[in-house]
Amino acid sequence: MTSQMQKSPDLSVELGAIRMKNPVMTASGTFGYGPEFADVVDLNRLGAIVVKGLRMGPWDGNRPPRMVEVRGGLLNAIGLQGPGVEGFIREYLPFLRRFDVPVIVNIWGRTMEEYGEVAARLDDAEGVHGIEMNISCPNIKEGGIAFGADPATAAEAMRCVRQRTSKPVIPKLPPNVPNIAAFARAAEESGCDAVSLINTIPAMAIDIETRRPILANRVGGLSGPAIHPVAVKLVWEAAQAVRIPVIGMGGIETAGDAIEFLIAGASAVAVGTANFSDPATPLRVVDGIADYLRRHGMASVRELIGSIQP
Amino acid sequence: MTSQMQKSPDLSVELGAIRMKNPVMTASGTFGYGPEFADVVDLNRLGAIVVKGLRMGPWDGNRPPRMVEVRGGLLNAIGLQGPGVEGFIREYLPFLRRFDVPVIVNIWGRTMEEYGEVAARLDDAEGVHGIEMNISCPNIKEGGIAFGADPATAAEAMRCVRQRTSKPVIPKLPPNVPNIAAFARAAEESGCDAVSLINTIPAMAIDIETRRPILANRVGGLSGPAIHPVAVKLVWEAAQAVRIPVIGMGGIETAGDAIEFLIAGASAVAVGTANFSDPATPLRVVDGIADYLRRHGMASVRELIGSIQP
Amino acid sequence: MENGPIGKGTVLTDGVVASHVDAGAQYRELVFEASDVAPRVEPGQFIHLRIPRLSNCVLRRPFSVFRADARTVTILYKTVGRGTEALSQVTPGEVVSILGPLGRGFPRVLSRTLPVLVAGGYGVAPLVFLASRSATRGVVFIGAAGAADVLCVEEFEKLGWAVRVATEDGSLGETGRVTVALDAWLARERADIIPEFFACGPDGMLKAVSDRAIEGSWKAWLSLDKHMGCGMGACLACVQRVRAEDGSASWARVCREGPVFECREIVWNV
Amino acid sequence: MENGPIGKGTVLTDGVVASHVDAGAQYRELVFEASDVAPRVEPGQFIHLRIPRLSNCVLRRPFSVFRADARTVTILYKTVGRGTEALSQVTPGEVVSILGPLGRGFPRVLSRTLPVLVAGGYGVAPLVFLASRSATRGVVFIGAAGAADVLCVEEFEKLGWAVRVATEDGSLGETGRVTVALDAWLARERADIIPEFFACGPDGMLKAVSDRAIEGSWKAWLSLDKHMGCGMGACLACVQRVRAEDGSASWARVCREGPVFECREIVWNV
Ligand SMILES: Cc1cc2nc3c(=O)[nH]c(=O)nc-3n(C[C@H](O)[C@H](O)[C@H](O)COP(=O)(O)OP(=O)(O)OC[C@H]3O[C@@H](n4cnc5c(N)ncnc54)[C@H](O)[C@@H]3O)c2cc1C
Ligand SMILES: Cc1cc2nc3c(=O)[nH]c(=O)nc-3n(C[C@H](O)[C@H](O)[C@H](O)COP(=O)(O)OP(=O)(O)OC[C@H]3O[C@@H](n4cnc5c(N)ncnc54)[C@H](O)[C@@H]3O)c2cc1C
Ligand SMILES: Cc1cc2nc3c(=O)[nH]c(=O)nc-3n(C[C@H](O)[C@H](O)[C@H](O)COP(=O)(O)O)c2cc1C
Ligand SMILES: Cc1cc2nc3c(=O)[nH]c(=O)nc-3n(C[C@H](O)[C@H](O)[C@H](O)COP(=O)(O)O)c2cc1C
Ligand code: FES
Ligand code: FES
Repeated sequence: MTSQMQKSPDLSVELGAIRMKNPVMTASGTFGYGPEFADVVDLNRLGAIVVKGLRMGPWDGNRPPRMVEVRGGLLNAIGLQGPGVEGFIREYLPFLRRFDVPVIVNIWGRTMEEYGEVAARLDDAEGVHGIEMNISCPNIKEGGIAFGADPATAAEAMRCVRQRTSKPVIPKLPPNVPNIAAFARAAEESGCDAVSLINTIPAMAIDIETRRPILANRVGGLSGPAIHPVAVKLVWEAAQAVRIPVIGMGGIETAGDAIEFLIAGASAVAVGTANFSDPATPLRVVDGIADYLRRHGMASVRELIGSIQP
Repeated sequence: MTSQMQKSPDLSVELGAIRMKNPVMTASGTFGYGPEFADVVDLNRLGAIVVKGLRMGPWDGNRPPRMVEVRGGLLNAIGLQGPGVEGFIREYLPFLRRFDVPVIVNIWGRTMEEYGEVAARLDDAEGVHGIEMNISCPNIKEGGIAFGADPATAAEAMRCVRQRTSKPVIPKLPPNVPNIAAFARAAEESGCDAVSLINTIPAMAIDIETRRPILANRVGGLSGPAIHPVAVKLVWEAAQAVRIPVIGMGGIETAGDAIEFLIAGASAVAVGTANFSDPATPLRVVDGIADYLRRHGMASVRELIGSIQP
Repeated sequence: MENGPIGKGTVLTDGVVASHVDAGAQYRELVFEASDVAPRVEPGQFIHLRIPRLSNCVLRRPFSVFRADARTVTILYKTVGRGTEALSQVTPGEVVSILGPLGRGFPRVLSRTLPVLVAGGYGVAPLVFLASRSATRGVVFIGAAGAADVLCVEEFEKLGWAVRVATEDGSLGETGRVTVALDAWLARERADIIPEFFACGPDGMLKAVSDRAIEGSWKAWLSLDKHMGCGMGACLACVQRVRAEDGSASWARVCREGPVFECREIVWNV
Repeated sequence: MENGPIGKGTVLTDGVVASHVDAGAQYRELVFEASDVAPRVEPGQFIHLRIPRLSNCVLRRPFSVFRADARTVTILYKTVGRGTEALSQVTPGEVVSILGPLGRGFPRVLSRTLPVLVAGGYGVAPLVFLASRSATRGVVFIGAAGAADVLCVEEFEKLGWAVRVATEDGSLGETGRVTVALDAWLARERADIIPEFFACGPDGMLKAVSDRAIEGSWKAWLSLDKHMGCGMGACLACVQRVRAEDGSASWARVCREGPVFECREIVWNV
C-alpha cells in the first residue's frame, strides 16, 4: 500500500466559483430549505445544500395528493409550493449562513422575466453561492417545463438569468428529450457555469378502482432508483458535450450509484428521494466515495470524474 | 348481481383491421418469433403475438453483454439481431400460421427505403396481420432512433411504410420526447392504423470496478416496472391526441398495470420484460382484466378503454 | 414554517424489536428498544419507520406512538398494504431504522375541561398514550365497523377512563356511528361539563367531531392521517389546507405543524 | 434456430422446497419436489428459478441440475450476489417457480472413449449428474482456488470415478491450476486411451480444455455460463459467438443451442 492510499483522499470539487468540500449535494425539493433535516444530518458535512424551488413571490403549489409511491420510486406533483425568494431570504437564509456549506438556490418563474428577477434578487443575497434554474419541472404548466421544451427557448431563459446575476448559474435540464447534448451546449454558450440533471421524468399513476389519477395534478414526476440508469446515460452524454461541470442526480441510494455518475463525467452529484428513506444517505455516499478512492489508490475524486473506460 | 356481471365479459378489441380476442399482446423482442415460449404459453389465448424486430436481411446485433438487471427493470442492447424478413417468413411464419392468433411483425431499417421494402415484402405474406414500425430502438445507431428524433422525420418514415402495404401499420413511438402528441398525430396523419408505446428508455449502467459500461453497446434501453408510470403518462397523452387506437406497454406485471393503460386510453396492451420472470404474465393479465370487468359490472373491455375520470 | 435554531430533537436511530404480538384481527403491537427516542415522545407524535425487506419501496411509513417509557416505544398498527404487510414479518431482535419523535402532538389536557377522546380504528393508538399521560380522566368513544376493529377498551378502563363503544353492525356496544353515541352522551352531559375533544380516526369522523365542537364552542384536537414522504417537513407531500386566525388559507405540513390541529384550523375537502 | 413443432417439453411449474442444506463454504444444496420436471432432465440441462423475495429484480436465475430422480430436482449453488443471497433464505415447504428443463445438455458418453470431466467451482454440479448417468466411468479433474471450493469429491468416488484435485494455493491435492494436473495425466495416459472431455467452469478453464482437445484431436464438451434473460431462447441476451462447419460465424443462444457446445464451435473472446 502506498502512503497516498493511506492518506484521506481529497474529495473537494469546484463548480465554477462554488468550492465544495465534497461532491455530494442535496437535490432541490427533497431537503427543504435547510432546517428541516438539521436535527439528523450534520449540514456542515454536505458538499452543498440545494434548496426547494423558489419564484419571486409565495406559491401555493398543487392540491394533495401530491405524492405516490411506485415500484422503484415515487411520483410527486408538489407544484413548487414555496415562500418566494423574499420569504426565503428572510426566514431561511440567516439560518443557512450559520453553516460552512455552499447554498444553491433553485429558482423558477412563470415568465422569462420572472426568472431574471429572481436571479437579480439573489445576486446580492449574502450566503447564496449559486443559482440552479429549474427549466424542467413537470408539475406546473406555468413553470419551467415550457422553457425546457427545446434548446433555443431554454437558451433564452438561461440568458435572462445570466444577465441578471454574477453568481454561478446552473440550468437544470429536462430528462425527456432526445437531444440532451444540445441543451447542455445551450447552457455553455449562454455563459452558464454548470448544468445539473436529471429532473424527475413526467409520469402518471391511476387508481384502477376510482379510475382517477392518484395525484390531484394528474401527472407528476418520477424519481428514485427507477430512473438511475436513465440519468447516468443523460449525464454521460451531457458531460461529453460540454466543458462546464455537470451535476448528476437521479436515484442515488448508495455510494456506488453516485460513483457511476462521477465516472460518467459528473463533477458532483445530488441525492434526492433517498433522503426520505434514509436522511443519512448524502453522508453515507460521501464516506463511500472516500472508501472507493482509497481502495483504488486515487488521491483525489477528480481522478474519478469522467474516468469512464471505452 | 346482474346477469350481465355473471356472464363472461367481452374482451375483444380491434386495432384497425386486426381483430383480437383480448387486448393483451406480447411486446416485440421479449417473446421471440413464436415457438420459443410455446411450450409454456398457450399461444391461442393471446390477443396477438408481436415478433422480434426484423429488417430486410439477417442482422447480427451487438456484442454481449447485452442485458443487465437494474433496480426495478433491466437494460438491454440486443441490437436487433434477427434472421431478416425472408428468414422469418421461411422459418417461423409457417409455425405461427398454425395458431388462431394475429401476428404483428415488428420491422426496422437502416434507411427509410429499407422500412418500405420490408413492409412491401410482408404485404403479401399470409399470416401477417399487421406491421409495427420500430422508430425508437435506442440500441443501434442505424436503426430506428434516428427516425424517431422528431415528428417530421418520423412522419416521412411512416409514409414510406404506409405506401408499401395495405396491412395495418403501427408506428412504435419513442419514450424520450417532450411532445408525444405530435408523434401520435404524425402517425394518424400519415394514415397509420394505430400507434404503440413505449419502447425502452435510453439508459446506461457502469461497472464501478472496471469503470466500463456494463453493456458492450455502452447504452441500452430500460424496461420493466421502473418505466410503467412514465409509459402510462405518455399513453394518456397520445390517446388524447388521436382517434386511432393506442397500444400501451411498459412495465406491465399485473392485470392492474394493464388496466391503468386501458383506463388511460389504450385499446390494447403489450407485456414485455415480465415474460422473462413469469411467462404466464400475458394470460394472467387477460384473466385479471376479465375479473376486473366482472367485479365492476362491465360487459365489455371497451367500456374500460379511455374511461379515465377527470 | 419554523426557521428556528433547528427542530424538535428528532433522531435517526436503530430500534431493536423487543416484541411483536397479535392484537386481534389485523392488528399487531410492535415494541422497539429505542432509548434515544422513547423518553422524549409526547402523545400524538409519531415515528417514521423504514420497513425491512420492502426493497422496491422508497418511503418510510408513519405510526403514532401507542406507548413509551424510558427505553421502549410501542406502536399499534393495522395491516392494510404492502408496507404494513412487510412490517408484520419483523421478528424480535431485528433492527428497524426509526426517525422520531416527529410532529406536534396533543396539547396538555386542561384541568377545567373534561377530556373526551374519540377514536376510530388504529386511532386509539395515540389516544391510549394521551390517556396514560393525562392527569385528568375523562371518557373515550370508540367507533368501528364491527367488534374486530374495537381496540384497547380494557387499556382505557385500567387507566380509569369511561369507555363507550359504537359499532356500525352492532356487534359490540351501541349500534351505529360513534357520533350517535357521542350525541346522546353530549345531550345528557353538556349542561354540567366543558368537554375538550381529542380525536384520531378517519376524516369523516374527525369532521363530525369538529362540527360538534364548533357548535358547542368547545376545543377539538384532531390528529390527521395524510400520506407522507419525508416526515421531516422537507418534501411538502403531506399538506392539509388550514386557515389562520386572520382568515387566510395556506398549506400546513401534517408531519411538522401537525399531525394534531385544532379543528378550527382545518379547511375540509381541499 | 428451431422452428419445429415446438420445443423441448419445458414446463413452468411450482417446485416445493424439500430440503436446503449447507454444502460447505458459500455453497448450498437445494432440493425441489417437481415431478413434472424431474424425470425429464438430462445432464447439462438447467432450470431457471424465480427467486422469492427479490422484489426489485425482474430476472430469473439459471442453475444446472445437480441431481434428479423421478420426483425431485436438486441444485448445488454458490452465493455470489443478490439473487443467490435471497435464494439462500428459502425454507422447506416454500414454493419456487421453476422453468425447465432448459437447454441442450451433454451428449451421451461413447463407450470407446474415456470420459474426462473437468470442473471448476460450481461446475461440478452438472458433471456429478453426468457421472451418475454415465455407463462408462472415467476420471474427474477438479480445480479451485482453495480447498473450500473443491466440492463433491466423495460423490464422484462413490460413483466409481477417479478424482484428481488441484488447488492454486495448494490447500488440497496438487498445487496449481487444474491444467497442470490434467497435462501431467494426459502425458502419461494419452498413448493408451481416447479421452473425451466434459467441462464446466470459468471461461479460462474451458478454453484451456479446448486447447488440449484440439491439439489431441479429441472431443470436448463445454458447458458455458452466460448471463441470461428469458432462458427460453426469446430475448437473445445469452449469446455466444460460434462457428459453423462451413466457417461462418453467428450467435448461438446459450440457453437454447447450449449451454453445452463442442469446443470447436466456440469463437473465444467476442
Ligand atoms: C401521523 C400518522 C400516524 C399514523 N398512525 C398509525 C397507527 O398508529 N397505526 C396504524 O396502523 N396506522 C397508522 N397510520 C397509517 C399508516 O401510516 C398507513 O397505514 C401505512 O403507511 C400504510 O402503508 P402500507 O404500505 O401498508 O399501505 P399502502 O400500500 O401504502 O397503502 C395503503 C392504502 O393507502 C392508499 N394510498 C397509498 N398512497 C396513497 C396516496 N398518496 N394517497 C391516498 N391514498 C394512498 C392505498 O391505495 C391503500 O389503500 C398513521 C399515519 C399517519 C400519517
Ligand atoms: C446455464 C447456467 C448454469 C448455471 N449453473 C449454476 C450452478 O449449478 N450453480 C451455481 O451456483 N451457479 C450456476 N450458474 C450461475 C448462476 O446463475 C449465477 O451465479 C446467478 O445467476 C447469480 O445471481 P445473483 O443474483 O446472486 O448474482 P448477481 O448479483 O446477478 O451477479 C453476480 C455476479 O455477476 C455479475 N453480473 C451481473 N450481470 C452481469 C452481466 N450482464 N454481465 C456480466 N456480469 C454480470 C455481477 O457483477 C456479479 O459479480 C449457472 C449459470 C448458467 C448460465
Ligand atoms: C418531492 C420532490 C420535490 C422536488 N422539487 C423540486 C424543485 O422544487 N425543483 C427542482 O428543480 N427539482 C425538484 N425535484 C427534483 C429533484 O431535485 C431531483 O432532480 C429528482 O428527484 C431526481 O433525483 P432523485 O431520484 O435522487 O430524487 C423534486 C423531487 C422530489 C422527489
Ligand atoms: C430484450 C428486449 C428486446 C426488445 N426488442 C425489441 C425490438 O426488437 N423491437 C421493438 O420495437 N421493441 C423491442 N423491445 C421493447 C419492448 O417491445 C417494449 O417496448 C419495452 O420493453 C417496454 O415494455 P416492458 O417494460 O413490458 O418490457 C425489446 C425489449 C426488450 C426487453
Ligand atoms: S412528509 Fe414531507 S413535508 Fe410532511
Ligand atoms: S436467455 Fe433469452 S435467449 Fe437465452
